[in-house]
Amino acid sequence: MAATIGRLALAAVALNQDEYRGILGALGRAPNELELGMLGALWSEHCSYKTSKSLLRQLPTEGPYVLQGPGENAGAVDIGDGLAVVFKIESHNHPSAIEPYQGAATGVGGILRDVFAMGARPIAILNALRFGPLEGGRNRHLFQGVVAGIGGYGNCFGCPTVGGEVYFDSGYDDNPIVNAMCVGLVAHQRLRHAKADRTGDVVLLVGADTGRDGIHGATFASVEMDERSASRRPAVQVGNPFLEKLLCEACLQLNELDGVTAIQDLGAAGLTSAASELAHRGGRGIDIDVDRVSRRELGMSAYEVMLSESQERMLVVVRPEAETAARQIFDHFELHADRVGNITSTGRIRIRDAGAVAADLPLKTLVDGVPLRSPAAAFGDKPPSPVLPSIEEPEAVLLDLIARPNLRSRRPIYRTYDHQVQDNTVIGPGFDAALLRVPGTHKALALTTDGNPWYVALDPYEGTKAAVAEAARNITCTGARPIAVTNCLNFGNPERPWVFGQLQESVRGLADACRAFDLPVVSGNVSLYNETSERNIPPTPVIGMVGLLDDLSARCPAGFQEDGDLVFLLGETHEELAGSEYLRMLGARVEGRPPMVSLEMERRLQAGLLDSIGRGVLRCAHDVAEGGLLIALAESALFGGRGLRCPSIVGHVSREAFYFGESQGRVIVSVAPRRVPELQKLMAHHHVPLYAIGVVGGEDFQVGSDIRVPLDTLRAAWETPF
Amino acid sequence: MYRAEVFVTLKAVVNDPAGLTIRGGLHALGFESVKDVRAGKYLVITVDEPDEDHARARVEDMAHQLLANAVIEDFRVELRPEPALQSPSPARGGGQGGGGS
Amino acid sequence: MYRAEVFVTLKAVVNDPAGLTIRGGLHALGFESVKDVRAGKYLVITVDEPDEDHARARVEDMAHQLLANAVIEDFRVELRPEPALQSPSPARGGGQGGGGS
Amino acid sequence: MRTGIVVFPGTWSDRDCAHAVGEILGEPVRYVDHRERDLHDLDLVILPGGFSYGDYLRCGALARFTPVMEAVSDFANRGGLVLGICNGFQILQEARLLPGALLRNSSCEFRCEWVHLRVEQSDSAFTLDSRPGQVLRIPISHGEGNFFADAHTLESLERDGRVVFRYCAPDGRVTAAANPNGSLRNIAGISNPRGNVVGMMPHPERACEVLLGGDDGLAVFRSAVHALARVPV
Ligand SMILES: Nc1ncnc2c1ncn2[C@@H]1O[C@H](COP(=O)(O)OP(=O)(O)O)[C@@H](O)[C@H]1O
Ligand SMILES: [Mg+2]
Repeated sequence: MAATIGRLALAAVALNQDEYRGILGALGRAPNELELGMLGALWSEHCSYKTSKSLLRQLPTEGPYVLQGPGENAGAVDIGDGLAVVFKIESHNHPSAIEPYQGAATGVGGILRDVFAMGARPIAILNALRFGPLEGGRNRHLFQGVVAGIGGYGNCFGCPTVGGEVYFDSGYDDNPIVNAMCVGLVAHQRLRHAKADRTGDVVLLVGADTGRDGIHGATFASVEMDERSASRRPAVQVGNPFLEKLLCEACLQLNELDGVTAIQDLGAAGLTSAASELAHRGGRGIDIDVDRVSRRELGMSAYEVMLSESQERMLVVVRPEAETAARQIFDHFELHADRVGNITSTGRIRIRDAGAVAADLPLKTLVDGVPLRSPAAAFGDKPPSPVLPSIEEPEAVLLDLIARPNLRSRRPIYRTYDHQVQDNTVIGPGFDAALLRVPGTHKALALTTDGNPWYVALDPYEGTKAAVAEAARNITCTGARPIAVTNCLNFGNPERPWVFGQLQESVRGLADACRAFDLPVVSGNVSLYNETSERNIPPTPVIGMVGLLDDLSARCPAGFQEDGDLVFLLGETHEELAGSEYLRMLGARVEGRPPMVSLEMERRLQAGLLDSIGRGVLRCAHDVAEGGLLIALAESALFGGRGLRCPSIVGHVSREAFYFGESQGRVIVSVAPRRVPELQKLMAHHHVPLYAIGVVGGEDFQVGSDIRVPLDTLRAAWETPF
Repeated sequence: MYRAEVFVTLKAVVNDPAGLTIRGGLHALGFESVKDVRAGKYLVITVDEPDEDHARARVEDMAHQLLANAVIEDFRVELRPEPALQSPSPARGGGQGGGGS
Repeated sequence: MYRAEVFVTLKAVVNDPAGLTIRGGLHALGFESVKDVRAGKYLVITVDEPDEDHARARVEDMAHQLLANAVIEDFRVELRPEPALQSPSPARGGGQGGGGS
Repeated sequence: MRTGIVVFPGTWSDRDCAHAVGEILGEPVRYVDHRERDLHDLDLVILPGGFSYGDYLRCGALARFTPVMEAVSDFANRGGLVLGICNGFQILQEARLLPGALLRNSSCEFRCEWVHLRVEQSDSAFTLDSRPGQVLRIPISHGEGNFFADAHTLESLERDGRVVFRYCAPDGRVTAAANPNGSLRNIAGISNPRGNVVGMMPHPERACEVLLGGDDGLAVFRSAVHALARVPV
């Protein structure tokens, strides 16, 4: 038995000597080339979560309504009426850095498959994007390509893209973040699990032919990008949303069929990962005959077939007697299906090639055997807050601020996404959270993604808490109650202690916040090694959240609705400017203590908000986020097409912090004058501070003697194109 | 086996938004000598036909019926005797995800 | 004035959903001798350059920078001295019939 | 009104159309597979939006050769009502049931947004319920909706009153700014000479409920009901 192996051979599959020794121990022999390739792929960070797994154990994943927590293709939560909402978020950062259009498109394709593999019909797509400033390097090219790719895939597939977020910061120069979230609906009894638990079942590979796409993409996403990656670079995958649409419809029909045991998408590490996870989850084994796999190219080796990441493929496991019925469905959709193997009772994956056994591995080793890593962690100390310049001309500041790429209207982006198809979009993109009707009920789902990167950069624990709080607040502003969380943890190279420290703190913040709000984390994804030539991205956790509104007619818009309505600020403003867009605009370094979230205050605020929306007291509610109070007020004015008159407003903080600080736990609301006493009573009851801000109406946006701009001027600044 | 190249172009009277956008992009990149850009399609079709005449006739038929839309497009067909190596025919004949059956 | 033709094709190893779907469509229409279809772009670029060498160099530059995506595509440039008659550059920048009334 | 909604591979507005006609208008609806050849049980055939065959090659080019399109053409010639929405409009043009073609949007971008349409004539089966000059608010969602026809065709469309909808400002003025895609003369929808076949780029099925932003699209489907009541097919 070979005790050592060339460093190059190991580097090619991104394993280290310790891991290799583990393999030798488990197998009692040296793996052959194919086996080593399969192990390398499944033991990659991307597939095995070897660095993050022990941290993720802190997350609350259970709750009375959770039907499926992490561990499956997507999480599922009961929403009543016999229905479940199924959702997950996933990153496609590395592929998008290389080829933005196809990278983003196939990211959307991958997350759609995760959802319909669960038996759910995809009803919405969201995305969280981060780029370097548009003026620099390839950033504009990446931005345009990614946005076009997201639209290109979702529009053709026919799933509305209803929300997301885009931020720009030089920390993402040439290293964009592209996270896609998909939400689906399914009847409880139709919820699928990708678990092949019946020996003798037939394994069908359906959809696209297998080509030499992205071989070792999983490994590739698990090491930093450097000059070497040019040679390691996987052929970029070109997505086929049309084929995916047919696959989806076929899988949904298949889901109604008796005798279908499991459906599993092929994603990272292709057939190797899909086949072994399916069988391992079901406590079985699996035999695969690579000769039976239809190929796009001639001369592909077993290695290439097993590790190809060709898109738009699914594995379907059926009882032998159901194969004919399954094939009828595939034929109807003109889909090609190969019978590539069957489920065994061996607990092993066996690959046959030209009649001979080409690989034979215990699934326990392959799927679960990787030694977990716990790298050293270091924690940055928190520098003091920066010295604040004072504002000379608030009006000019407001107009400049609202035109900033991080704050201006996202309409030029989302109008290229079909956000209406399927006829459920009640509140589309552009507001706090999207609201989708649940067909056949009076209910609606509120959907959002959030993650302010600057707060996390300043303090990963507080920043991640803030991201959860903000997501929940966005959902609550529509009147819906947050019910569950998915998350994507985008970080740099965890082998650098400060990066691992960021990850550790961030997960702790995520866990604490989710516990405080009683929100189970039902799915997620971790993307590490977002590092280019020693430059690591800012730590970027992205929170995807789903809320439930029981009665659609009780929803609350974000824009001012009626002239004469009174506007209030709910929540507490502190002297907090660090991490704000205002300071970045002034060219200040991002330093200091980010806005702090009091989870207790935040809970009270959201309870009070839900209570008052539920009683029909509010005419509008809008979360105060990046840019601060004046930006939130300006947005509600622009959303509603109505002006605002505020007498001079001051808090007990500096004018800068009051106007442009980003203290958390704040929402602006508008109320009809006669309902003000009710609002006051409710807020007193929930112990939420309430400040009178002004009156809706007129053609201007007016704040004391500081600001008086016509709404049209404000709109022109806000609608600055990208 | 023949390799046919089909060039499909928009008729001159038809506005070409893609061409205009590309021209704009080239100007923005500093390629100021670009006067005009027309965007079309380039299809490389490998056909198994006995001789050049048959191959050409078949491909022209395809272009008339499907590949070009006479309302807005013109086309041109060029033939080469052998299939280029970079375009191996796939293992099986069936199209992916169907075709207009 | 030169007229450059740029042919942009997907690399042979890259999946070509359009080509596969068109092949399916041709088969359905009865063109069974079609073995393979690859779909690419065909760009006709009129450049005002002093000589052929300059013209070619400029257009290859454009292809590298904008017209082709080196990660998934290959390209080829061919030059003709005068703009061909079948593709005259439009009389005005915006092309005909643009913009709506 | 017995309505058939054709489903091509890649179609996605089929379910939205079924919702609008079946659930909101309460008319009987069935899906028609692209391989079907018999439409005699139907009064109205809708070719819905989507990306049939991925819109590869050209939008609608491959769908046009499916068996159902022969049946649609016979059905139209017999006077049956046919409505092509978005991709369905593109298919009707490829099938030469309607003239012209739809090019890439002049912005070269996909556009999903609410637009205003001026009803140009109330003779078509799908505008009977509207008055000429009336403004409807209906969303578009397409990357290739830039209407083109040669000068001669355009003149005859205008002369024969076959321009059904034009993109306009909220007050009904037909302006360049109101044109979302570069369509010639702001044309958003046209009909055949008989008025029983209409193609339009906007999606009326998305504008049938106030909850979803507006219900002006109902006029399009209601007109069909009334057209059928008026002229027995
Ligand atoms: N940050 C996280 N929080 C919660 N669950 C996670 C997280 N990251 C990954 N998971 C879960 O781990 C499992 C494996 O994830 P992944 O490899 O991305 O799944 P897939 O192969 O279906 O794309 C999934 O069930 C996913 O939901
Ligand atoms: Mg999966």
